[in-house]
Amino acid sequence: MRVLYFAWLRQKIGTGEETVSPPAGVRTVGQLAAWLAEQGPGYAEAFADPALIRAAVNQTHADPDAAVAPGDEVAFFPPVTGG
Amino acid sequence: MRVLYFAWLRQKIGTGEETVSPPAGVRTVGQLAAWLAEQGPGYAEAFADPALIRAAVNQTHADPDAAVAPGDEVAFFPPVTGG
Amino acid sequence: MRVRVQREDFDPGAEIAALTDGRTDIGAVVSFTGLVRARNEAAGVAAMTLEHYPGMTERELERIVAQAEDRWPLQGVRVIHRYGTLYPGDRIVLVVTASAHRAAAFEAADFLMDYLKTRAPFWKLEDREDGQTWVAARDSDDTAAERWRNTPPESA
Amino acid sequence: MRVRVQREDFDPGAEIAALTDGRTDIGAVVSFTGLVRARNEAAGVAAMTLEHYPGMTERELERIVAQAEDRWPLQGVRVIHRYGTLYPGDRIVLVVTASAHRAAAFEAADFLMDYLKTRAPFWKLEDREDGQTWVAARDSDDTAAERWRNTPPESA
Repeated sequence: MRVLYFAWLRQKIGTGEETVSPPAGVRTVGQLAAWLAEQGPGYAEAFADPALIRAAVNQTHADPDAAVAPGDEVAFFPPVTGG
Repeated sequence: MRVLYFAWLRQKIGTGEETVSPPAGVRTVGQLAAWLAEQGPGYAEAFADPALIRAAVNQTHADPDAAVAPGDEVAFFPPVTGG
Repeated sequence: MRVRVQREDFDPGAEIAALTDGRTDIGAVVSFTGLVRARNEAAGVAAMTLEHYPGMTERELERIVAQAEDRWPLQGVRVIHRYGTLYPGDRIVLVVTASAHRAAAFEAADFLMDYLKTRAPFWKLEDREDGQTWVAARDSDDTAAERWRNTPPESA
Repeated sequence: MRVRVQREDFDPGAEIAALTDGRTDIGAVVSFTGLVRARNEAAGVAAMTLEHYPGMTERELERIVAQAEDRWPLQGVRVIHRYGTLYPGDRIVLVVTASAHRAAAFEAADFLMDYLKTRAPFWKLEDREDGQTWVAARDSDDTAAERWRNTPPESA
């Protein structure tokens, strides 16, 4: 599973992109975020406040209960501030 | 008193501008329109339906009961259609 | 000059640039360009002649701009309206508004167009398939202008 | 291409002209240009870096444009959003909408900006007097986008 991070999530985690293999029990965006939060202090800090985090699955906005599967591209980022 | 006509009022009356000297009893825009309507068949036709006519006194939109006086510039025209 | 009434064409991009070039306090610029359409209602339009009331036109446009400036915090405004004979595809009118924030720029441009349509002394004579026709004022224009009567401006 | 995501500057006048030149069915064109302001909240802004999500950005902008085209009868749309480092006075974003009538052009441009602000994956990092700061999303942007949720489009 390919995971992307943007803005301050990228800065806190220290990379913008990585390939991960979460355990089989990780089936939603929210479960993936919770599992990632355990992967190190930068991850813990990045995912500390779920209210500040948005996600996309395969380049489409996704809720925490959206499904994730091997082969998906999942992105985590703060609320967008373009325009 | 200078009177201006625009659009189809100008066409029906046959002139865009004239100087008139209405009797002393003509003190409002509405009274002026009624008096002008009596000045010939083109005038009668132009002023036949007061609901279709708008006016300005000294280049400011004016209601039928707005005052007019010698020396004023009074204009009659259909509802505007710019933009 | 923030208000111009002219026969000549205008350049929307140049007017937008004139309001913003060298400025660092403007966050939002909205432009509205009105053009002559080849069809109006059921009939084809070959040309259109815009008559106006020289003197009053400029004064009325200035009044409308001043009202917009009272209602919204604007950092720049341009209103240009053409008169004379125009053909399908020709530009008729331009409104440009600049503000720190986008809501003010959008609302002020919308307001200016609504008021211009119902207050500025212009009259359109269309050369159509069915003859020359003075364009009738649209009730929807009055209704659009009415929207602003009792609405306080949104916060900047 | 109706949607572009690029580092380079753009020319609002050229984009407006590209939508209207040679057309006689367009009556109204609205453009919105967003610019970098030198002050944001209390702090001075020396520069700003726009990060985005390549791939998703284009898809999301196309989705937003498709929604606008479903809601309003549009005869042309352009959305351009820059990324990379920008300075006060620089253009960031352009939306242009063309329609037969002005209400559709205004509403669609307003809608596109509201949705773009809340859906397009861009993030602003400001170089300010008080350090580098990721711009926080504004509740007012979500509120603005909410306006469109349950509002049917006005008649064309």
